[in-house]
Amino acid sequence: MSDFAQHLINGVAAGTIYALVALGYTMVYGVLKLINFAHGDVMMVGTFMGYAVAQKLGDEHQSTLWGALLIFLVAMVGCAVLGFLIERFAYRPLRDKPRLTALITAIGISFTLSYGFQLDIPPLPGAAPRAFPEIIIPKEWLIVGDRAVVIWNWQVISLSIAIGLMLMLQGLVYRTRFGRAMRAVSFDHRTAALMGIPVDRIIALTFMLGSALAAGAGILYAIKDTAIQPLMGLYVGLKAFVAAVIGGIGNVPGAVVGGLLLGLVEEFVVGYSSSSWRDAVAFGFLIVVLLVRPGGLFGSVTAEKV
Amino acid sequence: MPAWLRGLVPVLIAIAVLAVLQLVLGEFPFFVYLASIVGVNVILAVSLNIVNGMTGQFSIGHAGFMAVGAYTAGKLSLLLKDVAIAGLPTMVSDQVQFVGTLLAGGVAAALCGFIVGLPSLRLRGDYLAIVTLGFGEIIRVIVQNLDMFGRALGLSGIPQTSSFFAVWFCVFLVVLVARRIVGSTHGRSLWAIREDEVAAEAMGVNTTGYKVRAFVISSFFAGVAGGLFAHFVPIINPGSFTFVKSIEVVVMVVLGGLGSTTGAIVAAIFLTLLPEALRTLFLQLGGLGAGASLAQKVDQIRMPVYGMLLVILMLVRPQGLFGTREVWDVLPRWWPGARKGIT
Amino acid sequence: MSGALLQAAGVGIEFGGLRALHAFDLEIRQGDLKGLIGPNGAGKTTAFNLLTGVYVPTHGEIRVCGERVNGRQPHQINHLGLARTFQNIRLFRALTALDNVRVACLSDETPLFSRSRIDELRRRSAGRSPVAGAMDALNNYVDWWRALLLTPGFQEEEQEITRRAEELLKVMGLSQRRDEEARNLPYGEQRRLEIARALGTRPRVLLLDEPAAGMNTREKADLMVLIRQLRDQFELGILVIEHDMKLVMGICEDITVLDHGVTIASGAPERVRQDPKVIEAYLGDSYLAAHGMQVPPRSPTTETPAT
Amino acid sequence: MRSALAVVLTSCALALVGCEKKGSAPPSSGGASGGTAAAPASGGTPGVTGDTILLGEVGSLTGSEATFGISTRNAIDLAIREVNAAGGVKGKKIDIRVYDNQSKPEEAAQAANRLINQDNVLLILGEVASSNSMAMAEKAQPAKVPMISNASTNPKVTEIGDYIFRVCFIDPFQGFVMAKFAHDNLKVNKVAVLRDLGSAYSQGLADVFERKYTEMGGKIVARETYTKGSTDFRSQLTAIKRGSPDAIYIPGYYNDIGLIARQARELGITATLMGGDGWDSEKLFELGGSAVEGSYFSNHYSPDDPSPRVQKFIAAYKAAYGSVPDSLAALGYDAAMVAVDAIKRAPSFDRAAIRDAIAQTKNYHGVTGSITLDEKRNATKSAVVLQVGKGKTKYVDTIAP
Repeated sequence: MSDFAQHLINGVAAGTIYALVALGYTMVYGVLKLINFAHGDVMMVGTFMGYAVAQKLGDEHQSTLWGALLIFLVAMVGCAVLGFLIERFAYRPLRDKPRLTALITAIGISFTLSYGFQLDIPPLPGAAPRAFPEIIIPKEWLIVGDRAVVIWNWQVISLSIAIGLMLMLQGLVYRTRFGRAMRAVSFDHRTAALMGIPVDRIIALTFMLGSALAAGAGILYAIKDTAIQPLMGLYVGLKAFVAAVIGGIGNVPGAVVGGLLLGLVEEFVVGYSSSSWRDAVAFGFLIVVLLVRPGGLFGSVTAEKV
Repeated sequence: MPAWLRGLVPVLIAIAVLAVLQLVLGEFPFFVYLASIVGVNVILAVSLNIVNGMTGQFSIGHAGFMAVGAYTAGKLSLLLKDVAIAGLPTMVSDQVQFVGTLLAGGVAAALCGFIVGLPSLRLRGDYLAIVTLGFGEIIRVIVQNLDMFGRALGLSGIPQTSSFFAVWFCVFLVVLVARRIVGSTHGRSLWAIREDEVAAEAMGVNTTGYKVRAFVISSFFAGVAGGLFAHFVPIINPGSFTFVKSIEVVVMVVLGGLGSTTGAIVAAIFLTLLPEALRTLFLQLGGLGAGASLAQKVDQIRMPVYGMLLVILMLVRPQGLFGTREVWDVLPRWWPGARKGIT
Repeated sequence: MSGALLQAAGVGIEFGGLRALHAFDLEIRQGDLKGLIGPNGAGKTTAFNLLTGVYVPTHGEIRVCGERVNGRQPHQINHLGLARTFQNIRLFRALTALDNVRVACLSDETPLFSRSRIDELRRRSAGRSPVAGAMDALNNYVDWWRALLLTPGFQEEEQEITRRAEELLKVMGLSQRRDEEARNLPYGEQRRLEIARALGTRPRVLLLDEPAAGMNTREKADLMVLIRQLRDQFELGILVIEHDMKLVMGICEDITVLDHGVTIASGAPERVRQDPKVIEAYLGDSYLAAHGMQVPPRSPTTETPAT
Repeated sequence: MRSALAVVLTSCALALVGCEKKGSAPPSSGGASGGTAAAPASGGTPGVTGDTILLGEVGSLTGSEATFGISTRNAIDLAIREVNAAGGVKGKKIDIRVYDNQSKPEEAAQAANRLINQDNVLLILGEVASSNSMAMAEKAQPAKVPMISNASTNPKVTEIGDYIFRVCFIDPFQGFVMAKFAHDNLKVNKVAVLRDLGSAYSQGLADVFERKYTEMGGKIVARETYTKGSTDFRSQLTAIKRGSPDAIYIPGYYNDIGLIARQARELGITATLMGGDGWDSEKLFELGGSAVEGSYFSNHYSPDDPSPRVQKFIAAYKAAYGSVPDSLAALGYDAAMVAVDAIKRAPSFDRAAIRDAIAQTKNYHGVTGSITLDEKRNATKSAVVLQVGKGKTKYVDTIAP
């Protein structure tokens, strides 16, 4: 029983990260209908920014609340800028071109970032993994029995942040002018432009927001799994994308639910079956979900009007 | 020329030309290796183009089909390694077995293509894409878990029976098939599906059937490519068939121009040789300056440079090198100009 | 019963509780030229989609050439002899005019097993015959092989298809547009190309969804003549959805009027035109009041095309 | 538009022409360099031009195994610089050409092919991953080019042919070492095994360990796997925890071990952790922190080894690259040195002669111990078991084959 509870906690913790990264995927997909393959790599860059700030702060400052906030802030702003640049120079010129071309530039950006960061030419970090500083000093938040089940403070913090962000995003998308503009652009950006919506600005802002989210997710990820390296974005990005699709890509709560579900499914496969089939089951789960609900759990397939 | 011969003439010409090339090139093993890897990528790109370019379905799991073919053919070859067909010289017997394993690999992959093609009846666009991707990953995990496929180490010691001739004859076949499909009712039906599925269906095109068949043909050739690959590397392991490989093939197709067979060929050749060309370039640069040590450092830079080049190429030519045209379509007779994306 | 090429009896469909079409009856025989009218959202296009298999009816029965087609795929229904055009033109935009028609000109050759034999098997087992399926699949694969090997038979067939497509273009007056991409054609020609394409499938019944939408008066007049001519030349039964009353009244011998999914009138144009229910539904009370009229005008041109 | 097309086409052509030119005009010496199966022609000295000897190396400089390739390359570079500083070999300087294989066998085969047929190297060094080494060996063996793998531990690698060597011990031995250590020294009875599904090295060690340990009477209470690239091992560890093992054997690489150790402690697992030479890296302390302290792993050498050879290497490596060399670096260094030693001893620069000289390597004192190549071209040497301490490792035991 206790290990069931522990698996549940692990699954939620892993799912939280998937969910956070998936949120960024979903937002960008929402407005651009683009699978932003570079999203995971933007996340990676964010963690390295956070890492650099933490190094600058030194041991005594990085674990304070202000230190942690500064790390988050710098990483998020840095990634927002990076996201802006990527959108401006790699995606915007291709907006009215076939969607696949933007996908290819996304892949190009992804390669450039991940392999570029593997170079050991300063200031690039090189291929070796780095230990991410403990900017949240790990403390047991809840201990059951003789350490049979442990919940850590950072797990609680991550989950709260993920849910908080989801609610904020949901509010942003459905309650604000910006959100309305976003939805309009998502529906049809040409018509939106005719209605006086500054489409370029909305897309750029969405992109920056998504990238900042990725950076935040990246830092939380680094806090959870303590090591960062240039290829980390590839793997997490792929899983997060799967999570976003399970939830129904383009759908904010769907991304969170998809992320948590994927985390839990993976966790319980490992816990009660064989860990070697984990990835197969993750993708199998995805396929089954799509076969039952072709638009993902929360998405709806818009029937084509004939 | 009698009509019945018209279909066979290109095959005869190709056999003759390739046989001569084979004799000449035997002296340059590195060139042959490079040509083989280029050939495999051309087969992958041209076959994927049948699904992604012509039919407008978006598959990014081609490496999975390639893996199925590679493992099937590789495993069969290993099993048959010490067996020779009675009454034939060893060389001939080896080649017969090689062709047999290639076919088996292709058929196994085609079977998988059929299975993956089925969900395409229900799914569209990005959703189909992720399912094909998932399929590729599942294949990899299965291989990693099975002892008979050598798990992480993969299969090794596969006889190196592949040759320049074998690879490029398969290239020729896949191109021939792609071209002849385009020029037939079937090709037009595939284009129609890409353009408008509902209308195609209303005009009597069995869209589901065609989509599945496109998948089957495409994955058959991916399997053959995998089989060839297994016979000249000659090590295969799961690391060679990750989704990054699938992506590379998609990049070739898009770069060449969706739907353009010759575009896919040129893009595949270009993208395969690019890293090697960069290597040569950097070696030359290194030779000028700080000696070979710079070249060593610089070999690492190839991958990021490759990524940058992708971005730049797409920005310069978003419709791909040839759009949907073929090289010889000087006049914009068939679908030139910008395309609408996948839907 | 016999002789009806297309027959709908009590057909209805609901979308999540919304009754889009209810108890729809229709019968089309060879040589018929019928009209289907009604205000926006009356269910005309829904009726078309039901007849052609895009939607599966929740009630009633549809027969094409005597065969029940409920739940069949659109392409199967098309093979039985039912072809259509679309309200919002759905050409294969990037294909040339010729290729648009050639797509529809599927081969009539039967490489291994004759199609009629397969259909016969299907009919006997109510559409579920594995043998027929296997024969069909084999046919298809043999067909692919013929294309790949460029067999003489295949080459002849391709020539025949091209010849037929060119002929249809000529009938529709599009010969000079042969190699033009569909999306570059003017609106009226796109409409005509759609008809040519539909004819490529060798239909026995042709369903035209607002063929005159967006055309000017002259083009409309030409179209009226053309539709009649097509009916006679290809021995078709035709069903037209149209907003333009003049066109409908001018060419149709029998009209069905839909409103909110319900058939409110049907019969000869004269009778339908004077049916008060039709006048009310189609033009609205206010319209009548505003114009102080008892009878609908001859050509209500204020009608906006449906989206 | 047209110009972009032209650029693409010409660069394609360039790449091809570049290859052809090189292939058709090999250096004056190697007329037979093109032939796959041909031994160097009489009097031909491939890889030797004027006053330089050209060696080749293939490594994973990018991709998932980049860190291993890079430290190997660094160490080989270091070795060659030292040799050249000391006057080179037989009056000639050594030059090395390193190609990246992106951690993929087909790229490894391609790079090896290029080294053999285009660059005409004397011999080839590398790789770490066994599947990459095997892909290279498949090209080197038919061309009769000697190849020394520094760290491929799968037995199959050298079975490919008589030109393929290695300077490390093989999986069966290393697995046996830890099984013996767990049973005899730690005296634990219940062990869990956590292996990397995507690594042949990890699979090989884990297989042997499980077999040997069970033969010795121990019990394997849990078998779990992880995949290279993942960073969350909590699910596997929670499953392992259920079996309450005394020790966990994790034959993986240090970049995963640090995380696994931390997460194990986080979940309240107190079992001793054990591993193989893949653990050896300064990074382990950084990534694992206090969580890895007290764990044991088998290795090729101990940095504590007071012998000047070892200390000199460590100091030189540190000076050059700013970090303590990991075991892959040490093996890379030894591989290069064994090659140089063989070139010195060989009567000529003939590849066959070099091969024979390598095969006769006996009691060569390298950083990773005394290297003797047996008739299967594998190094037979003893392994050491190290304990992880605070920021350094402590020598515990030596286990002989």
